[in-house]
Amino acid sequence: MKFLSILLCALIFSGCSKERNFDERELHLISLEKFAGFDPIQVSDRYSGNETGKVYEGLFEFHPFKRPYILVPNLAESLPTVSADGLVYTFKLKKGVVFHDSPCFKDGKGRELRADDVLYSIRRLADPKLQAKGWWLIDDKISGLNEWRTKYASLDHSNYEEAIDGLKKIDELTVQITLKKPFPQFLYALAMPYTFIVPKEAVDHFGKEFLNHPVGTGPFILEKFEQSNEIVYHKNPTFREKFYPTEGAEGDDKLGLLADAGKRLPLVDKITVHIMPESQTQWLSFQKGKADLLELKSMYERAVDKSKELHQELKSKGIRLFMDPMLDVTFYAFNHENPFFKNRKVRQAISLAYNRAENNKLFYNNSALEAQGVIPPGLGGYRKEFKNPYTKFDIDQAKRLLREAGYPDGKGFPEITIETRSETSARQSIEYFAKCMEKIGIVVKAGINTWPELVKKVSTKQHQMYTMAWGADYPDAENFLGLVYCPNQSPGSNGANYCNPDFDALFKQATILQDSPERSAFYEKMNEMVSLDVPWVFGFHRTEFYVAQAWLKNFKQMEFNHTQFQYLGVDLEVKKELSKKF
Amino acid sequence: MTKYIIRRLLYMIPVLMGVSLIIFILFNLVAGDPSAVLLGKNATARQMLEMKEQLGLNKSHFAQYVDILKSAFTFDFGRSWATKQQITYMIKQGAYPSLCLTIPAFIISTILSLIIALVVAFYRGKGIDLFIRFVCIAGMSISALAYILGFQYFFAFKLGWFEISGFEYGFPNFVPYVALPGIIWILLSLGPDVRFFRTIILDEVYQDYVRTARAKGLSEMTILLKHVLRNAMIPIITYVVIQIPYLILGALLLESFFGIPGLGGITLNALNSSDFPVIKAMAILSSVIYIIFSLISDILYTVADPRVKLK
Amino acid sequence: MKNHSLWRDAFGRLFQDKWAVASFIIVIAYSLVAILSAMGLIAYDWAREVGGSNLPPSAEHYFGTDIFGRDVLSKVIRGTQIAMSVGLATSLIAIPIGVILGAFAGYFGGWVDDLITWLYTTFSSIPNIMLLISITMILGKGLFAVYVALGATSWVNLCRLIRGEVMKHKEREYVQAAGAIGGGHFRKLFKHILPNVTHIIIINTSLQFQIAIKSEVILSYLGLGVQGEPSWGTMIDDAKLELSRGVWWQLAGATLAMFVIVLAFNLLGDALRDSLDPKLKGK
Amino acid sequence: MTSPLLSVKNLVVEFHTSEGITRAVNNVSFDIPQGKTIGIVGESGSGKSVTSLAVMGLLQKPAARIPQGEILFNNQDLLKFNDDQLRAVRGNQISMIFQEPMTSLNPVFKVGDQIAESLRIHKKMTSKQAWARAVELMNQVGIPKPAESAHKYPHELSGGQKQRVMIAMAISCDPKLLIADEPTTALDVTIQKQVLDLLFKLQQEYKMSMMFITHDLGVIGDIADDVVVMYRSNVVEKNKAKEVFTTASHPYTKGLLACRPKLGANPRRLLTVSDFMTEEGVEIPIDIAKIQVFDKQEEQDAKKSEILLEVKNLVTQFPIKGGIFGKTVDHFKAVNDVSFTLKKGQTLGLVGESGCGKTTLGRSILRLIEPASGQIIYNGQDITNVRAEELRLLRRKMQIIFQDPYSSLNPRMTVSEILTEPLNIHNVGGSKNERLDMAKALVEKVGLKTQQMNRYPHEFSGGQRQRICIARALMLRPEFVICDESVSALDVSIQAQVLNLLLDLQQEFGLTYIFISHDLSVVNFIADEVGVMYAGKIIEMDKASRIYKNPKEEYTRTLLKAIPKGDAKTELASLV
Repeated sequence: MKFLSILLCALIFSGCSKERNFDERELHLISLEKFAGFDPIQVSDRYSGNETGKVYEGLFEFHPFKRPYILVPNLAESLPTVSADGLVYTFKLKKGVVFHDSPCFKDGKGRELRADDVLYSIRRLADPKLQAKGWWLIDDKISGLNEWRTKYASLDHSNYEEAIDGLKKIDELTVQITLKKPFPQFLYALAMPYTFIVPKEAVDHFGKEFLNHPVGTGPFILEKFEQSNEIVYHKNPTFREKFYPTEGAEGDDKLGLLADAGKRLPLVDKITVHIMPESQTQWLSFQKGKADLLELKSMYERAVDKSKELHQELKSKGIRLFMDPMLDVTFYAFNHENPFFKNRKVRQAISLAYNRAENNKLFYNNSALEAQGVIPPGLGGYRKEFKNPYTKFDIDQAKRLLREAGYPDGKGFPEITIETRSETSARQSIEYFAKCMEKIGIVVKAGINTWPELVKKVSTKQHQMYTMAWGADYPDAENFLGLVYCPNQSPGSNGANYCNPDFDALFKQATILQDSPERSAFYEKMNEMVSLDVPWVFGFHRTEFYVAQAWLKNFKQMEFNHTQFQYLGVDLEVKKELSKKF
Repeated sequence: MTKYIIRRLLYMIPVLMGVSLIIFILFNLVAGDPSAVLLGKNATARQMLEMKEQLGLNKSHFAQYVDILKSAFTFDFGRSWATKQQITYMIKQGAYPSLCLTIPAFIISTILSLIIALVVAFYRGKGIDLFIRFVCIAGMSISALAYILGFQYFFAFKLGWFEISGFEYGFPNFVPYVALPGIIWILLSLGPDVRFFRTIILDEVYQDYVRTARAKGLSEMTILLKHVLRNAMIPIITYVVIQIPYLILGALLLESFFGIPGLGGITLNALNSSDFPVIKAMAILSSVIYIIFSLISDILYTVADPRVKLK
Repeated sequence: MKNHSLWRDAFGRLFQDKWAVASFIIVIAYSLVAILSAMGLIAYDWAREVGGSNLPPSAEHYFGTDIFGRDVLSKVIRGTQIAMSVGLATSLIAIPIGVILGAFAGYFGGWVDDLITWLYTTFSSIPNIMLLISITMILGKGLFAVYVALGATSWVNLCRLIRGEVMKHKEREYVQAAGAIGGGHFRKLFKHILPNVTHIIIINTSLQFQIAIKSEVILSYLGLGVQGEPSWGTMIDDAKLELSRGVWWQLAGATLAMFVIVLAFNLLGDALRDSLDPKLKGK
Repeated sequence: MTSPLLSVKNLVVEFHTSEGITRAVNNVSFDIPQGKTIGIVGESGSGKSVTSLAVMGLLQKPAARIPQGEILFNNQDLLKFNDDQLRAVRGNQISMIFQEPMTSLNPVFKVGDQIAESLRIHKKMTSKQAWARAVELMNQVGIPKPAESAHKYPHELSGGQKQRVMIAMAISCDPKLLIADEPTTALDVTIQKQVLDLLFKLQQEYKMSMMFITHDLGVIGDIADDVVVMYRSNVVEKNKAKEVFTTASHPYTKGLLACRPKLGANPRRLLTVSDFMTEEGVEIPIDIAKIQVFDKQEEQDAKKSEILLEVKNLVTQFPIKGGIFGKTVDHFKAVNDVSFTLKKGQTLGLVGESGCGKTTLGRSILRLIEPASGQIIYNGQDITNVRAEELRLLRRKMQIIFQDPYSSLNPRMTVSEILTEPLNIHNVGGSKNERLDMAKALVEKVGLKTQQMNRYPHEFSGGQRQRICIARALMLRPEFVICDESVSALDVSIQAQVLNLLLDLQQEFGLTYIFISHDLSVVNFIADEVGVMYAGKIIEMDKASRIYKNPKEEYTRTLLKAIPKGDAKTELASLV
């Protein structure tokens, strides 16, 4: 009896979950992964980008509503002027942009943004002492920068004062950057978190703790940072005059996305980001109304029924479902250095034996698009009509090809291990892949790895096959085609170690072209050419799902969404009303 | 006594050397490449080489081991590779939530188990004894995962009695967050605790001095609560104190499911991302705590048992 | 003529305990299932597609089917094989190490004891999970790695117990008597002392067995467990995602199977302790 | 008229176990009059302790049941009392002292508290009053510095002091009846004597009745008024103490009386119960004169023989550790400069109290413990430093029989395994069967049945086990055997049998013994020469008869005085 009464006491004592506050315009978000800290040059994944983007800003940003993605100036006054040879970029900065107030500045007041800050931030990206995750982006691109980096790689301190050809200050608000060779994606690079602008004072003042004390120009100021619990921001009171856009993509008007047009940003006073890596907790929290928005990674079945409609129960709470194709591709890559995979027929046979339709049903609720090639839809270079003859499901042909390759019914073919990450879904999808391969007599096993292990195996070419999803860094097919470009082979991003001289030649030509129908045609040709050679077993272009509470305003799915949060709003009336239902 | 304490504290030196050695051997063999984590998916080959150099992974094995030893004795672990944070800061940050979860749960489960064990010992061999023991053992036989998934869904979500996930610093703010994982902790530890305490108490119940106490005319209750319990406390104290290091290190699964930012989660993340400095720090920290608490347990032993003198 | 060895008496007492007998039968039943499965007599076709994806339990498939349309019952049976093999292999690794080191430390004392005590203090001061994870990573995961990792971490406790008990027995007169008739260390230790501490090994094993089974589930859940075979841990791991689709039977099947055997081992362990431990005799 | 204080009538106690029902007490009746002492005598398992526990209401339920009988205390039937009523009597009007003072006190409470506890419950004293009274009681039972000692924990007291604390606890509430269950058995003879004196004195002072339970009639003789002899659950004799000692009627009683070695006489062998009655309890007519007195001394002196063992200046020490690194800072000399010689075929007796170093000496001679210095010369060979291999060979010649027949046999081996093991080790006997035959021969010689050889030690009684130990020691046909307190743990009746056996074997195999004991009467009986040990040294050594007749050292005299006379109380009565 004592036992029961004590248990009861414990329950009553703790049975008071927290009450919600309906007066503050506060956004509750969930981050699916932990975040290492606010140093833009180290921010390589989307979740880190989302946090960094609340505090820092870059010269450009992607328009929050217009699709396909277009760049609009953010800290830059306008789009740059580019020299005729495409090598010299001149940027004008906005006037009156100030950094957050911070003790790192002389009187604690945030100072104005200057041209030096831009150059300083780019140099930081190249600083060999910092080993930025984003170095690849400008590696061998800016005139004189690589030399500077190499020079200081073996010295104790990098000298930021030393002049670099490619990085020039014209006046306090004008910057000129000179490239070594044409790099049409350069402007995209300036919209990515890597190139967000940081003030030198903050870096010097906080030293290694800089990553916990961000000082940016962005719409929010960091208030609290608990790495594995929550991150809290409040509105930046000195944020420059920036207004909600007045135009969007077609139909955005009807969706009410432009209702706040012309309002001063940001729209909310506070953002709390809850760090929740476990999917069950994410989903339960959202359902309780504790979060306004949730990316449904593996939990979308909970929200969606077979017809991809939101469950009635959720609908009645006003919850809305968003889905949008992602700019990504999943694949099972062969290691082309493995002699068995040098035989194209083997690759084709394996690809043909893989039942994508069934896999789509089992794992993606039929929401994904079967990949025909490397490039996902939504990027120039993707051709809807293109069907790869080797991505259909045809066991007979697969068997025939395998026989022709010299392995009738898989005889003589070794057991294949596919390396993957240790997540449940990853393991299951290899189980499924193995099941498919069984039909043509090839034995497949899963190799489960932590992320570092997987990277190590692939970068040291210790793998037979591996599986991965590649998401776009910027909206340009070059980012995908590079995955099968020979010079990128391990430890580069071409983990398949695929080499095709014809393709490489085209790649070199195409990637120096500015975005144009001509370049898209080039890309199409390359994509289709490489696809027929089956460098990977192509998987899917996945769909991304979000659920949002009724009171969340202005949400539109966005691939590169680091700056999105200033546009989001909360309808407190609706929230108060609906909260009774939770 | 002082000499004994000093000797035991000095014993930490060889143990720490051993721990460093094991950790060093294990993690030098582990397949993960930290430079990959540190540099992201687009890292260049050259960057990886530079990174190895900077991390000191190119040094000789012996030099690397010496580095580990140094940090073991200076408690300067540097920064995490994965989170970039100061490790001592991470530990400080993580210890609080872990302790908020584990200490109340531990105290409640220990006291509860002791009470149950006394009841069970009092009614030894009778129906109620069998029933309670069965319930406790059944409780610990269910997978922790099943508890977590089920309880989180039912109590936190359906009934809304607890927070689903997260943590807030400061009392009593953290209570709704740690209550449910705490209850699961209690359910899981009740079984082994009750079982152990019962065995210990029954060992004592059949001792001669209990017969003497009966011959004096003491009631069974007095005998159990005074004479038996006092003697049983000796092994129980050891058992309880030696568990404390594990409290500090947190509860891995509970923390990660309930979003409690404790040391358990830090350890797991570090292992998953080959975050060697953190792994090293946690291993060294845990062995220091372990030795200190086994020393404390020895000292408490002498307090509880007048027969034992530390030499 | 009836001769009562202590073992016989102990097992005699054991078999008067209904719970112990029931637990013992369950353990035997699980072992049989595991052996039959290992011999390929049952559940050999667990990987076969027997019906649609995620069918709920029915008369045809008692535990329903999984995402690939495989029979969950077959997977549970196959998982039983894995679980029992993990328990067995762990014991086979941990017992010799623990017993030999513990016996040597307790018997010889001196520097041997110092060394072995140091070794297990070192091992037990590192969190188990850290050792488990790192060893499985080094050995490249899979069943073998799980065996070794669990074996390498579970000898410590046994070693400590055996050491203490051997120290106690070393002073007993029967051991001195063995010395007096000219028995060497080897004989004293292995012929005289060890048979008298065997009950500790048996009790410890029955409890270690269930800990190994539980640990395998946790390891599998962390993605470090068995690969390419259905273990209970991977089934529960799967269930985490499937629950959202209302697919509860895989979780239920694996949890139930695990619950029953863990419970049986726990009860059996208690009963063994009650009947084998000479200290508790006659209670 | 005075009715007896306690009257046990037709008491039957049964134990219900899984193996069936055993009757531990069968129809037992006796009275304890006010102020008198009743001795209850019998060997282990005779039901005497069970009877006392039944009186206290301390039998383990539900296994123990009392289907019949009455226990009238002050004319009230204790068996009809409920738990609360019983508790009010226990410790208050009836109290009890147990055999094992070492374990009967709660190790974690101060002795003062433990005495005060009864006072607080039964006499409703405050803690302070109770403590003061406890100190007073401790003074009364003769504990030195009672005020300080009350603050001590049991382990800080010696065995005798512990038993005094138990007595203080028992008499704290002025009980009408004190039950003493073998209160002196676990103590050395000298301490035993003191405790007996104390009990007798207190009984007189407090005018208590006492129920004194023992296996040794000799002990009881000093203090009991009446004696009840129990044998196999039954009362076989009930009489005034004087009568029992002079004109015992039951053969079992006669046997008990005869089996105790007496200092005065020097019989060749001791009488045992089996000389008086058969296994079935039928009396054997006996001619006492035929067996009784035989002076063995002369007989053995006649065989002049050479020296078998010579010990010179032997020192054995144990390190005392200290300092931070546990270095040895000092040594405790358990055996300190001991020298003696022993001739072939003779028996050397070593007497002394626990802790005097006699056991260590015995083991050092066999090198089971390594001596620190000195010499051991065996058969002309200096074995002090011989190597392990040679030592192993020597083990064939030198054997030891331990004190505790329970712990000196490996419980997991059968008798035949135990007995053939020495043969296996030394490769004696060609085949397994041959070895088994050798074991069988010896088994018969030590008085066991060969059919019992497949059994395990726990299936034998204490005396039988000691016979197994003896057989094991003799398997290798040694020349020299050390008997280390080999009969101390046995009931007197059994002790006599084992002593006889040892003598018989000595004659048959020409053995040389070192016989270690704390009991001078036993040593006197078996030994040719006696060494008295005190604090690691042999302080006196002489022919057994001479030591007895003419002790030189004061300590030896104390030892001699402590031996129970085995007569009705005479001397003590006059003491009070």
